[in-house]
Amino acid sequence: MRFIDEYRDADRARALAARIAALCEPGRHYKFMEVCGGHTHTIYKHGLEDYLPESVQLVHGPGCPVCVIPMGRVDDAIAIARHPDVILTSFGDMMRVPGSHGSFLDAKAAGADIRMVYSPLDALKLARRNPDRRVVFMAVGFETTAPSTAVTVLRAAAEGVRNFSVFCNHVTIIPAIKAILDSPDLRLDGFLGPGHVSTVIGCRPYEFIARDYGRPLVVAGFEPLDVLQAVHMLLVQLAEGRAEVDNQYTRVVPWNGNPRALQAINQVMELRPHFEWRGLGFISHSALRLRDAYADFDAERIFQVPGVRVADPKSCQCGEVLKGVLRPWECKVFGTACTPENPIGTCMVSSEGACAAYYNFGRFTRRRTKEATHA
Amino acid sequence: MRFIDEYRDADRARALAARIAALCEPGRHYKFMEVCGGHTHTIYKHGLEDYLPESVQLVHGPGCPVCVIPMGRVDDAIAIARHPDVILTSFGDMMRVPGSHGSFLDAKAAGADIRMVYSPLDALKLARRNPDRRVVFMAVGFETTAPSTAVTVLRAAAEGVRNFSVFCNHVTIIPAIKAILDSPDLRLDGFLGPGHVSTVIGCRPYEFIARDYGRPLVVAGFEPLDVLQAVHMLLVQLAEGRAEVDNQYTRVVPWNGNPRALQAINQVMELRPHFEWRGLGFISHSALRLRDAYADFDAERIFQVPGVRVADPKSCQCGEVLKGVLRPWECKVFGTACTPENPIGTCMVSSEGACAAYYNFGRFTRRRTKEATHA
Amino acid sequence: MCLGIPGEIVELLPGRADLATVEIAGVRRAVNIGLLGTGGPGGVQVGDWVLVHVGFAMSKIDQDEAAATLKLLKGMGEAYTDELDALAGSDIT
Amino acid sequence: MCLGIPGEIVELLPGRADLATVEIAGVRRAVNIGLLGTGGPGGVQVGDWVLVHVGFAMSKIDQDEAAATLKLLKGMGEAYTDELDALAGSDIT
Amino acid sequence: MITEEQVLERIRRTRARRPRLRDERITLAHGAGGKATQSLVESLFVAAFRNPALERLDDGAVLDLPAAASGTSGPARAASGPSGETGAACADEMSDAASTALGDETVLADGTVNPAPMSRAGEPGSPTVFADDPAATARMSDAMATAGPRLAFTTDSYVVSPLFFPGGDIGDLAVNGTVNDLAVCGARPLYLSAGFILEEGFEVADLQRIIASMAAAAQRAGVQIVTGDTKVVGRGKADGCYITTAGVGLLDRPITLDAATVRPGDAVLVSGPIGEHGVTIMLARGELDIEADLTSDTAPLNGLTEALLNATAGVRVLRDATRGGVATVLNEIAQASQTAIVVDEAAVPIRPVVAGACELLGIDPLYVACEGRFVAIVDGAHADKALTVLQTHPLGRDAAIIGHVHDDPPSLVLGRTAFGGTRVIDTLVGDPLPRIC
Amino acid sequence: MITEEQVLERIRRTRARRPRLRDERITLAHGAGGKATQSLVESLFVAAFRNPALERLDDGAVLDLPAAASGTSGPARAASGPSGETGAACADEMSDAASTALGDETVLADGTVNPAPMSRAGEPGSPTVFADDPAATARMSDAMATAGPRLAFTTDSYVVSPLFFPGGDIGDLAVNGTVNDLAVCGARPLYLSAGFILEEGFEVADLQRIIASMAAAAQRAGVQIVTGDTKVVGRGKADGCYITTAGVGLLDRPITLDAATVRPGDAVLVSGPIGEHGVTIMLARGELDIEADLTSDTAPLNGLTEALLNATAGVRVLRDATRGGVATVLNEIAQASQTAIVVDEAAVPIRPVVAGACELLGIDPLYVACEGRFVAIVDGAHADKALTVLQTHPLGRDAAIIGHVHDDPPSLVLGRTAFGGTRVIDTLVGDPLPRIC
Ligand code: SF4
Ligand code: SF4
Ligand SMILES: [Mg+2]
Ligand SMILES: [Mg+2]
Ligand SMILES: [Mg+2]
Ligand SMILES: [Mg+2]
Ligand SMILES: [Mg+2]
Ligand SMILES: [Mg+2]
Ligand SMILES: [Mg+2]
Ligand SMILES: [Mg+2]
Ligand SMILES: [Mg+2]
Ligand SMILES: [Mg+2]
Repeated sequence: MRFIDEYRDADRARALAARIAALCEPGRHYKFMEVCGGHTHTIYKHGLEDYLPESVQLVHGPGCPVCVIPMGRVDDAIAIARHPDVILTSFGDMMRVPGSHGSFLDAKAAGADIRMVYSPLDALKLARRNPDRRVVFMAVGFETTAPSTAVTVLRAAAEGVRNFSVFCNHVTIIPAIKAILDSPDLRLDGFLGPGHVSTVIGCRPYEFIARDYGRPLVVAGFEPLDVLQAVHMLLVQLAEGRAEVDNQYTRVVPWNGNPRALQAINQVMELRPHFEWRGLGFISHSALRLRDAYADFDAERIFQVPGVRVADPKSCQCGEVLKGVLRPWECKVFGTACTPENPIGTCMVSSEGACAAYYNFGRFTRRRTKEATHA
Repeated sequence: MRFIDEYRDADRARALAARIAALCEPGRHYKFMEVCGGHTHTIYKHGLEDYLPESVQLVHGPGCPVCVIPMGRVDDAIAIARHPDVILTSFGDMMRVPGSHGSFLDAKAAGADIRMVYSPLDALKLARRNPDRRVVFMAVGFETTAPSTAVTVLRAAAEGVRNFSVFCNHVTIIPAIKAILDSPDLRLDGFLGPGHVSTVIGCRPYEFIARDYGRPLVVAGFEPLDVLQAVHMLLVQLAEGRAEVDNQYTRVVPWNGNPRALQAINQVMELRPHFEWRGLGFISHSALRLRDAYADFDAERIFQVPGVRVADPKSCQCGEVLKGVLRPWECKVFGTACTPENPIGTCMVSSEGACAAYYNFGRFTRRRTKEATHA
Repeated sequence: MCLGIPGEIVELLPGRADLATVEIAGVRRAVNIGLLGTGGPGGVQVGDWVLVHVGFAMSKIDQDEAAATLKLLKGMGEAYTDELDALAGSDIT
Repeated sequence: MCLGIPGEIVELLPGRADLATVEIAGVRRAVNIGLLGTGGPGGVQVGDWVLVHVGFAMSKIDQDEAAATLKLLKGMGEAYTDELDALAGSDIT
Repeated sequence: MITEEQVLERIRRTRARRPRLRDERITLAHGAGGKATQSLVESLFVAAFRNPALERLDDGAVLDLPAAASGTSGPARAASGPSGETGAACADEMSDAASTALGDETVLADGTVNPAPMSRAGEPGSPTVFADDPAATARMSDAMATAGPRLAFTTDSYVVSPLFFPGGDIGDLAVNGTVNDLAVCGARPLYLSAGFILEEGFEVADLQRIIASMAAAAQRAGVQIVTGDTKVVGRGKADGCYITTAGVGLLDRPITLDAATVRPGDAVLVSGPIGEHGVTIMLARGELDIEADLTSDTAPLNGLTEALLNATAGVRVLRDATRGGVATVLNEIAQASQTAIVVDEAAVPIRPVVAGACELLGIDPLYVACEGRFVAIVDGAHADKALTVLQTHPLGRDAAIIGHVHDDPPSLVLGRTAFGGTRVIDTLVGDPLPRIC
Repeated sequence: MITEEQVLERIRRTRARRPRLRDERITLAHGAGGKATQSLVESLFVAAFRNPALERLDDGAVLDLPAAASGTSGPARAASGPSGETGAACADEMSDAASTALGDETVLADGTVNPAPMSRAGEPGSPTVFADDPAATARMSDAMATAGPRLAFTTDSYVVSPLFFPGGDIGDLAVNGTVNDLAVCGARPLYLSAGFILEEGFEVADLQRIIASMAAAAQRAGVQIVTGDTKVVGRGKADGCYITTAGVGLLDRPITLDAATVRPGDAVLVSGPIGEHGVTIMLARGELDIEADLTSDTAPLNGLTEALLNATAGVRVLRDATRGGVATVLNEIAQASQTAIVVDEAAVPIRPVVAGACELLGIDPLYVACEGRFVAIVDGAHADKALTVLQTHPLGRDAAIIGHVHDDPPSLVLGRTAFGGTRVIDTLVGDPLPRIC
């Protein structure tokens, strides 16, 4: 596939790997956080760590939109779905995320009408086709996804579709990165910036990271060569003593992002004063809600969701994993009590969640798998 | 079973048969009409004709409530059932009665929600349990059944059940008998009166038959000995030159009927100016409808049924069979194009219909079956 | 449709004046007895037999009349047997 | 969730300014292009490649930049091969 | 003017025609086991799949396997596609089939798809012989000396509602029903498969109960459930749980159970009181508000059929009287054998409570399903012996001779009523009943 | 602090435990063919029905029948109830089972219910021998000279939505799927049963189309549909039409297909491009508004397996890659054989349009169902021969060697990615897909 296969080439990967190895100072350990779960997925799916020297460690960040949804919001969504006339729609990733009394899949089995959609526009279409039902779209995602929700609400408003609403859980990436940077227990040497979020917000919003925290950030694409190249670019900056925002993913990410997308978000949504992130607690100005002008499309107001805060399970260490403090396998329940088939934490659900990605794809160390496959 | 088994005793039947045979004048042919389909059913189900001499012929009358429903009313009921929020309820017998575009069973297969009930009270219960649906009871039947519909409407009114209504097709037996008596093409020697209708109306309403038409009528029970005895009683009257109303079924039928039942009918229903009977055409004052006071429970008004008159299929001779002019097997399509599995006419549907009863149970002549079973 | 079947009233349902449990060969159903009532000559009580039609008791079964009908039928049967015997005893056959 | 995939615009849907058909390896879907538009520098037309996310075109793929990145990577590979050759040609191994 | 006799002849001819399906849509009647089911099966299934085993429309198919040990390890003729002739139902075409299985021909419809079908299995081989078996009758060696083993193979889907009912549940029903279809073929049931279609949201505890019932029923019947499958469909796309079982049994006795062999003078037996299962289900639904002390008759009949077949060689045919009841089974037999079956209605064992419920609801117990009763047609000379054997067995205690076979009127079932009259007892039309199996 | 190695060991132990069912209700995941299905099957079905044939959880059960012609016509041990041992899956316990079938013991669990089980069938008899077959290998005569025929028996329920899709419909799926389960047992499919569950209102014309497909598929596969059943459920209690087929096949070649025999050095083959069926179904639903020129791969594989088994004795095990896809099949094999299977992802044949749809939807083609592809594990020395044979057959034109078997890490499947990295390929979790079969 064009713009995909070229960036999965093993020969180029080997060359880049040699460059990377050459750039690493002996004895020095490098810790880079890939902010975005998409990168985490790529890293394990393609076995990318096989190309990295032991001294380069990729740390998984909070950029998995499903992983950061707190239990209370899942419970709220299920409470909405329990209305007999409601069809709750959501992306497939959400279906198995545990709430305090089970996931969407469990609620569906218990009688709620919950359906997967590929696009928020499909939810709107469902509303048009079922005029006697109320269709609620469970909106999750960072700035990549928020514009599509915003455009859908605008469409619904323009068409006067009265039985469509959005349960808005969109979050913003910058406050999360800032929370990580401010956390005392983590030392990072640089960031892989989220490629697709950046198509919307561009590269400028990251500048504070270089400026205020002295850390380089390279916006990276999602094919394995993209990630390797971005690592290389980070190492070059470090080698040269620089800390700047750079863009590896120039074919997709314009430096200034997508002004129409930003405008759509801004028209329909506003920042919440604060929002709870799973494992990270409340972060101010870190999430979006619908503006008063679109109150008719705001499921949160229509259904008066209870909004109860639910404590995470005691054994859950997702917060530490999301902050990059713990590596997935260091969580006490990883792979035993918490598995993709019976997840305790959110990170074990989405294929972008660090625990799921590591469990599903990466569960064997580089050394062991190298023995097995290169023998 | 008490009050049943005693009246199915073969020894007593033989004795009665001998008496009946003895009463028949040689060379004379006796033609009695059993007005009620229940009798028709009994006659064939128990092989009662085996006990009757060839000279006594039982002619089937119009007293099968399902058989007399015209196609247009079936179509109307299906039109009601097509409303997505309607549950149409009806007795099992109605399910296969052909309308002009299929039966209830076909409409159900095509998506209508049509359910069998044992009692109109069960339909009311269904309405209580499904407050978001409109439950319509397809009421059919003679005076035996009309009181139960009336009581059910009174209950619904008393309880304020707003989503229950009745599509009233109740008919009255006397005008039908009168239509038979007035029809030029039939010579009858007497009538077996409908036992269960008479529990409600009593025996007096038949007196005009004896008085004005000079024909005896004996109200008869539904066990085979009841019918045989009633035949005997008719023959005795004829032998003695009498034409009176007599009651064989004294254990169940009071001479004056059931005043509470009559009162219930009268409170809720009134006579229609005229009503179409399948095969018999319009007969005035032959059917009941809800009074204005109960308009809220009248499906005919709520749903504004089209009320189109539909001509019977050309091949259908149900009218002749209902009037006793044709014996079932004399209909051109009997047993070939018209069978219980693919009925053309209504008489082939209900187990009280003359054609169905004859086809299902009586299809072989007395002589042939006697050869087969007594050999 | 006009199907009626005799059943015995085994219980008047407490708190529901118009409902009774009727038993037919071991089969029980709640039946509406409002068309008969529980007082007066037509009224029913436990032990009475009634004719049940579409969930309603339509008529109280008069057990004396039932017995009388059966007796009459029996009488005919015996008379018939007597006649047969007489016939058999004659010289004609 | 942040899954985006490159596809080629093969048709602008007539009468729907914000809809286009995008093809990815023979797979076609209608995609909302309202966030890019059809005019101006960011606007798209048939033959353009876009990044598709949850049914929306989020970004036009800059084919020159893509080529440049690949060229850079290729250069690194060749340089790497040269180095390897050089290494192989040296006496050290 | 046409006479009644002429009309009857016209009807006879109409009935003799293969039933034609005229419906545009499936209705509940098509699943009730009566005339609508027959027309569906004959017009669609038999017409399309056409092969001798299927065309018999018996409880199960009787199949000849190639004699594996003989070395002629090619597929039976069955493998030659739908036009093959090996399959024969309930053994009637056994000798044909046996010689086919012995033949060297290994016709494969599509040589490209199935090349060299037997190149490794070794050929030729010596036909198996019965030399060491002096006790074998001539008929037996005819049938068995030359053939591979005969199997009975059957399937039924179970969609009963409610899933749990007095005396059983869908689980033991699904085991017993398939065991019984094998048993009435004269086979020894050995192995069952079970396919589950579960509705999203179905309670695992209920599934566990059902499975425990199946295990217990399998143990009771002496069969093993050796393979299975599970599918889950969305909410509202099923009714909790449907189960389809298939069964394989071994026909290791040299007998021929075939409705076509029934002849005048034979006796008609039922193995126990009828209609209990169907009435139990009807009442268990609760919709009729009728209560009665009644349990389903579901039971495995292979022990009882074994006992009967061991005791007498006079058994012509066995049928379990499920959907459509005894009446429908008897009609199938009368039609297959062109005989008249006359039922003495007073002799039909029916529990009073079943009779009472049927009176109340206006249905005829002869049409009500049993799940643990069979009808046996037995040579009149063996009838008393057969009855005694059945009555000795716990599941046949109330067995009875309920009628006899006559020659006229052909293909009809007549009832001699308790009242002393005579009536026709036709195949079930429509469906007075809820889903019973 | 715990090391990564220790964690992996902990996970290995957790995974080695029998999966436990924790759910209170059935969800769609239980029908998806992945881990939830496994835990349901193992916790409920296997636990309750327990017998060796079932416990293998193979595509079909392999069963030893008593050698009918030998005169020891008692039931196989299977008839002794769930504790019997005759059933063995895919032949691995064949010799055990064979001697059991030969033994004179005819243990019946319940003597009362099954009295005198063999009194008429004649005993004793001479065991069948292979005397005339000089070509038979020693292994072969071991296996076959002493036993009755071996059968494969399998079932699947089909609930695919939509019923009609590009390249097929539920009808040919139901035939091919069961034919394939028999074929991958190494059996020659002979007979099928078909149980229909129809929704009230289903169009007869659609049913007719489905039945015509079944007939055509049966003809193509050379099998006969010999018995069937039809149930109708009320509107809203099904989704038009569900079909459950069961199949009986003959195992007449003396081979042992068993996942447990897979060993390091073996090669992993697939018979064609993967994922076409699953993606076709997903798109056919129309909900995704995605269009692609793609048809289901549904096909009968018995011709292809015959060709392969005739050509080489090196086949260890065959599996059709249906629900759960190639990934799940490989995991089952890795676990049964305690080996590591390493897949060369670049070698896996995938049509571009399938790859494109999977990228767009974010799913992995290795988990997408095929209905006309199998995975074969073949002795490394025979791999090229096997590949050539497959590629010669029209249904195997695009067959490929996609990986090899290693010894470490045991019970795991690893992917060597096209990119040159390595990843774990675990069993399917959850269900990204609509009902596909
Ligand atoms: S293993 Fe489970 S609980 Fe632990 S961090 Fe990962 S997802 Fe959270
Ligand atoms: S045979 Fe059919 S059409 Fe003719 S009178 Fe009877 S019911 Fe009517
Ligand atoms: Mg059967
Ligand atoms: Mg069957
Ligand atoms: Mg059956
Ligand atoms: Mg399966
Ligand atoms: Mg349900
Ligand atoms: Mg399989
Ligand atoms: Mg299977
Ligand atoms: Mg399968
Ligand atoms: Mg069946
Ligand atoms: Mg439907």
